[in-house]
Amino acid sequence: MISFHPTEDEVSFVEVAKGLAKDKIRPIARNIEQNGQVDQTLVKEIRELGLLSLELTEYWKGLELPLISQSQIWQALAYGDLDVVQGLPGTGDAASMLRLIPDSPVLQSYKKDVTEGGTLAFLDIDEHSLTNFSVTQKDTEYLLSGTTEPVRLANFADYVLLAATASEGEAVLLWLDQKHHPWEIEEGDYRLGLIASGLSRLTFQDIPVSQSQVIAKGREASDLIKKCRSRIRILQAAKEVGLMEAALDYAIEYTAGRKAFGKEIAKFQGVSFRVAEMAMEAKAANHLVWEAALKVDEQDERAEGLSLRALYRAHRSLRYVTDSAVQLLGGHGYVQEYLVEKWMRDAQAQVALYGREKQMLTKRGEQLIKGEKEAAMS
Amino acid sequence: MISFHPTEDEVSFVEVAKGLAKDKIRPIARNIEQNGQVDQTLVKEIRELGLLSLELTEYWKGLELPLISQSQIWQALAYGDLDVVQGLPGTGDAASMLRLIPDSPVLQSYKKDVTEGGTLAFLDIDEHSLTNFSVTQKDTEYLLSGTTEPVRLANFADYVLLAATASEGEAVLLWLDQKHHPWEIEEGDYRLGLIASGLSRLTFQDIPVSQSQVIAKGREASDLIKKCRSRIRILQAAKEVGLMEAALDYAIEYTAGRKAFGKEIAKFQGVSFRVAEMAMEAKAANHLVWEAALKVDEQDERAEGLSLRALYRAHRSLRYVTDSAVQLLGGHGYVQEYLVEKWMRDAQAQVALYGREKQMLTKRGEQLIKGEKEAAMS
Amino acid sequence: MISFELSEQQKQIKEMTHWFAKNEIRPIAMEADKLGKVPDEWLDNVNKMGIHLNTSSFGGGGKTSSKEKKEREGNRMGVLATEEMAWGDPAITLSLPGAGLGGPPVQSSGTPEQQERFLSIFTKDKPRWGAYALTEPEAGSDASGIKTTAKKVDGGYILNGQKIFITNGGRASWVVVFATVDSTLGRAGQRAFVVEKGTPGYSCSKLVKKMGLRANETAELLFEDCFVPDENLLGGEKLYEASGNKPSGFQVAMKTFDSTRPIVASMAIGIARAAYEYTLEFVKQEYPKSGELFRLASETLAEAEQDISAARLLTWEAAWKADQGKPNAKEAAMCKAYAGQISLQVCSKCLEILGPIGLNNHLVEKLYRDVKIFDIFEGTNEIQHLVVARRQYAPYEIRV
Amino acid sequence: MISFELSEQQKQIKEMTHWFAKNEIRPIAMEADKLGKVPDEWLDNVNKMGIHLNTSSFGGGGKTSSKEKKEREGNRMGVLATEEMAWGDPAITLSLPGAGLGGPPVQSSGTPEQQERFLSIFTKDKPRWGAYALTEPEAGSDASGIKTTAKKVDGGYILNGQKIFITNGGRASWVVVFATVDSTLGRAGQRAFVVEKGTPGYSCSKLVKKMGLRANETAELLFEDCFVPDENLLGGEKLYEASGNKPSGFQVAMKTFDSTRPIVASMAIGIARAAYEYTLEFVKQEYPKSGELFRLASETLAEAEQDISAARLLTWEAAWKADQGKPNAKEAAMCKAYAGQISLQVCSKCLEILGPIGLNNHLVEKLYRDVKIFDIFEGTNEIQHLVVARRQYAPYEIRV
Repeated sequence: MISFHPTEDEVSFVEVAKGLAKDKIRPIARNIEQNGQVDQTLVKEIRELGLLSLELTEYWKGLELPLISQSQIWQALAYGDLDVVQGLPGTGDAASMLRLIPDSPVLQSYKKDVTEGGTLAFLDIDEHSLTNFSVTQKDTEYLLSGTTEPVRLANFADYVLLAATASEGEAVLLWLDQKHHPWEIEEGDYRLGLIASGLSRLTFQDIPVSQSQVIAKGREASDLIKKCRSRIRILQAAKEVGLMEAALDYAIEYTAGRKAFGKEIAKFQGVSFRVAEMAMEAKAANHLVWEAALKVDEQDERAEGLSLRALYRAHRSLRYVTDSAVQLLGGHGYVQEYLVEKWMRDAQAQVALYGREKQMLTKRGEQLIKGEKEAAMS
Repeated sequence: MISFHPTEDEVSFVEVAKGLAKDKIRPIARNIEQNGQVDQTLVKEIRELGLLSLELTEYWKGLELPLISQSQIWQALAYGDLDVVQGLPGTGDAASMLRLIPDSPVLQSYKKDVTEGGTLAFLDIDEHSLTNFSVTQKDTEYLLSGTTEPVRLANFADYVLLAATASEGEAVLLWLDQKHHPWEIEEGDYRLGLIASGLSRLTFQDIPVSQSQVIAKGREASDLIKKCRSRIRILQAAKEVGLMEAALDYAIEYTAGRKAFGKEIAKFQGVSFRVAEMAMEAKAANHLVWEAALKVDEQDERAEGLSLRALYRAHRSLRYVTDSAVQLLGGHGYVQEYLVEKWMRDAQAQVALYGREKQMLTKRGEQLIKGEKEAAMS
Repeated sequence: MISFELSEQQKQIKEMTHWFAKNEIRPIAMEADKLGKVPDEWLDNVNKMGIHLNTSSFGGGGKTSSKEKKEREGNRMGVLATEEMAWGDPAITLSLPGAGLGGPPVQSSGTPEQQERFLSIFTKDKPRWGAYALTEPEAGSDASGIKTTAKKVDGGYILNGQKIFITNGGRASWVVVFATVDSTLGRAGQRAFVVEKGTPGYSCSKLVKKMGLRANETAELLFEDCFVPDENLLGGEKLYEASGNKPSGFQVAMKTFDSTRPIVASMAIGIARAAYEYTLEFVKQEYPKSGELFRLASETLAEAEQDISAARLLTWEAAWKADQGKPNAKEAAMCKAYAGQISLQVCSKCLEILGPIGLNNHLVEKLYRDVKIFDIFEGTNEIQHLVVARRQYAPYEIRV
Repeated sequence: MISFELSEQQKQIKEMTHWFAKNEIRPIAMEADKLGKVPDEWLDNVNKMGIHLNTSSFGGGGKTSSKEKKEREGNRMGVLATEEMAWGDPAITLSLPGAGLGGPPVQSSGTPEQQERFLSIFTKDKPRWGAYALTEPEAGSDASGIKTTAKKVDGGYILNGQKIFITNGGRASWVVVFATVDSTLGRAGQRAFVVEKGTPGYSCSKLVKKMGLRANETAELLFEDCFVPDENLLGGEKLYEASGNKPSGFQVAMKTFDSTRPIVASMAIGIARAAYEYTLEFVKQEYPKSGELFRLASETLAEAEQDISAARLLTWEAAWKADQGKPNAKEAAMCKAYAGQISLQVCSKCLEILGPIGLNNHLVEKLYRDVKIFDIFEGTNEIQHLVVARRQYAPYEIRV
């Protein structure tokens, strides 16, 4: 039955998350950006509430929530501030892979460390990466060399989960441990946004990785990577919706409360029209994200396609809504006394990190024309 | 010196054309659409003013005006009604080819007929045509078979100028005469727009064309076709700008003169904003068209690229402006008592006929990345 | 639980209406557009089958008897069914016999006697229509600026005024007409009447030609000293006296919008989907399988598909809220604005994909002509934006 | 004759400014953004070279002496030069010594004595700035709603009020301040004053941190019982008495907009072009030469290129009109609105092409942060639309 009613559990979770967002996250978001890192008290509180292990299975001491629930919770958290949410340590995007491979023998020895607060970066070297990073198969080992694109949490990571195509064209999924597979963190210069999210490029100088670190390869690996990407797309898109809602409400409150030319800004030509447009964009993105989440939860074969279109739309709407919020605040939107300028920067950094809009759209279109399966093969 | 001053000649021409547009064309545009053909009195008047031979050389008894002048004149004429302008008989799009090959021996025997009012259709079978039309080389002849896409003036044509790639991959430019190369006019069902422009698909059933009808082939033909396309793009884009200006003025007059909710429609949220946007779109398209026209006139090597972007932009702006005009008239915009519904239909038919927006854009982009020459080769 | 799966009943109505749209409506779509009308024989047959344009009739016949037990889902059924029907053809859908847009006001505000009198006429013996007359030449769809007057006289009212853009207005057996008893009272002075065909002073002055929806009748109605008896005042005198003039004719009109806008939105969605599916098939058959044209089509179709889905989900939410008995004015305006906007874009982009070939007797060009009105009637796109913005600013007590 | 070719003089100024932008400005762009200021030494050097931000200084030194013979082209020179400079870096360009936005009002409305006094201070001994203070905390860039008061006293005026978002406001030697002598008079009550640094009661209360343009100073100015002598009333009392109060301070501000908006537009264009060119180079070097990514980049770059060209041509038209002495308010608003809008889109789309790599120390992210303000200051995009619409409706005598 078509319904937009969240479950009682979801309502409770969202209430907690939204409370955190408003009372704990947003007030210190500007500070956190300046420090370049989320402060430990906040991390501790969020961790203790279980919000860092929503995606993880019981094996990883997680709550193993369906994506539809997680989407709502991340949305609520990101309502506080996207940068802070993206800067939370822990399993990050790698959580989705851990969920898919809870019992991989490779990971057993890391269980304690990971569940007690180790931070993971997920390096997904897809075919369109514009770097010279390579994974070369050599006898039974893989040799890693080169520099990755900037990745979230890379700055803080103890471990790296690496998804890549190895030299002979086979997909491979590797677990890297900073102690045994030392990487260098490039001293970067990040000014645009998501400043506290640990963005970094990692450099590997001919680092060998033995078979014991191989989680999967070949068809198994590429299937896992594909599934994992769908989950990540949805979780990221949900966070983007949360930021949209924040920016929308912020702009409404501002334009309702201030006057120009003797009347409330809200009443000006173009202002209320734009507010309506922002509200519609946020809603449209929200619903597409929820739909994709439901399809993944149902293991529907269209899940991948729906995750592509959800994130495409979230990106596009996010750029529009955050830009509009700045525009509606006028000159005040551009200065750091208000949060919208930060959100517009965070938004642009977010969409730069998580996939090109046109590429997602074209990929989805290919599925539509050729059929999901045929497109996957091509 | 950067200047937006038309010459005195241009001013005079435009004045005449605009007068025709307002006094002679627009008042009977709806009638002409119903008849499916421009009436002969109007054609005669326009022909006598020399407006049907602006593009032609002296050899063809034309005025051989530069494109920058022609653009302004067509713009002014199309201000009356695009469908009527597109339905004017004569050399049509083929005029641009005639200009490029004034002294082709193939055409000599047709000179009298063409200059005295014969009508030409230009069939440009480009690589992206979605039809089964083919030109097969057989010994010294070419064999035409299949059905073309719908083409303007095809319904009224005495002659066809055919540009195509023959079976062996070589470009060829042929002159066809209805008497010797009989084609069939498909009984079509055109309801969208440009109803009076003689739209038709032509069917050729294994029609042989002898060497004597070959105007050019190979490199020579492909160079001519390329140049001809640039000219046509600009002339068509200029007409589109004319229609935009018509729709803009029409919508302004309407919204200034009518009231709703007790005040002029013009004063409503969104209305004046949209009018401004329409005005900007029309202006932007206008300037890009003029710039492209100037470059062709100067035989600048960037002319082709600029013609692509001018027509791309004209298409996009035309769709926006005509749609907006209907929107601003509200329910009245949708009924045939007003002209805007017709113009929105004509606009959509026009852009469907003259090149896909995304394709033009991609082609232009390829030139930008690879360099104009390299892109032309690829 | 959030779910976008259809219930069994919803699936059924969707399948049934789709079957009908595909096999009965679509085959005559192009022809009806050319004729400028839906063939009478076809209408007669359809009427005999009991197919009506009436949101309640989409319910599948079974009226929910035990309210407590069963969740109300009429609005969701309505939008699901309407999308399918419009997918078949919107002009024919709008021409289906039944109360049409006149149904909701009679149902929501009519007295039991009126409901019986006006809604029971849609029987199988011959096709009949109801209509809804709000718009006037000067006011647009401005419900608050009605100029048609209703002068109280003994036993009834005398109506004078003109109404335009009335769907099925010429053939309607009755029409819900909005008029004002005293224009100085503003909204409080408004009343809704049901005027029956044949009433002296009531006439159809014109049928208008349109860009699209050509098979559907759009009429201008004239009221010249037209006497309407008291019993045709919608809801009776009591409705307007009750609770301090609150449920005036204006309220009736507004309430109607909240339930008709999602229906209008789903028509636009059905049209866009028809254009999209037609074009997808065309691309599968006629386009190369790689290269420039292929990518162009991929990107364009993917954009269309997600826009259609987004519009549909917005519409479902508005319908779901209505079923829940929650206020849905914002959602109704959103889905109408969004669907109206993207459906035109989808049709336009599909025509780009079809290229010149699309001009000649291809369904999509007709859909393009049909769809534009969906961004205008039942409140223009601009009005919908205003409604949304008003709800957004409501917590701050600012009226934009 | 319509022509988009540059004259010899125009070519020269373009080449000269481009050379400067490329070799002097661009190399320090990223560093200055990081520092949050333009290095003093650099400013000193540049000032010694005689490079100022002053539309008239772009004229190349030679004042047009024989008006009849030579077509005025200062405005076209101005926009050409500004595009090049902003291409180098907009924050540094705005920080260049000179009268800045304060120049045009002094030049257009100042008495000869004032012009001499205020414009002659920009000498090579040390860098100096002028500034322009219109915006107030409550009113936005609403020139008609100024709250800063100017009370006439013996020998001058007492100013009280606050101004925000003042470019180079902290370091300026003087600032053109708009204030009202009587707010009940509306626009007719407005006056423009030149307030000099060090005037008692005049202070810079804050330097604000911004999303971008971080190397450029943005100040809040405070006027507390600040006495300004009569001779600093811009244009003198006569200007405001003349022709029935017509050329009030409001007119001064508006006139300024007509010449500064094309300048602001060309800055936005310069920024967009910088992002576009940077990204085009990146694509040439880093992207595959065919396939999906290549087509994505082709389409995006082509879109950017045509938008930039369209914006430039609109700007040229506005400048050309000004040079011709024709009213150009509509064109000035158009180019400002259009350039402000597309330049952000261009930067955003370029970042999409760069992908994650673009986040780390690439010029485009800085340009993206810089460019947003160009759609806001000197009148927001919304205001520009209104100005355009007003001109469109002017023939019908309707004020929207």
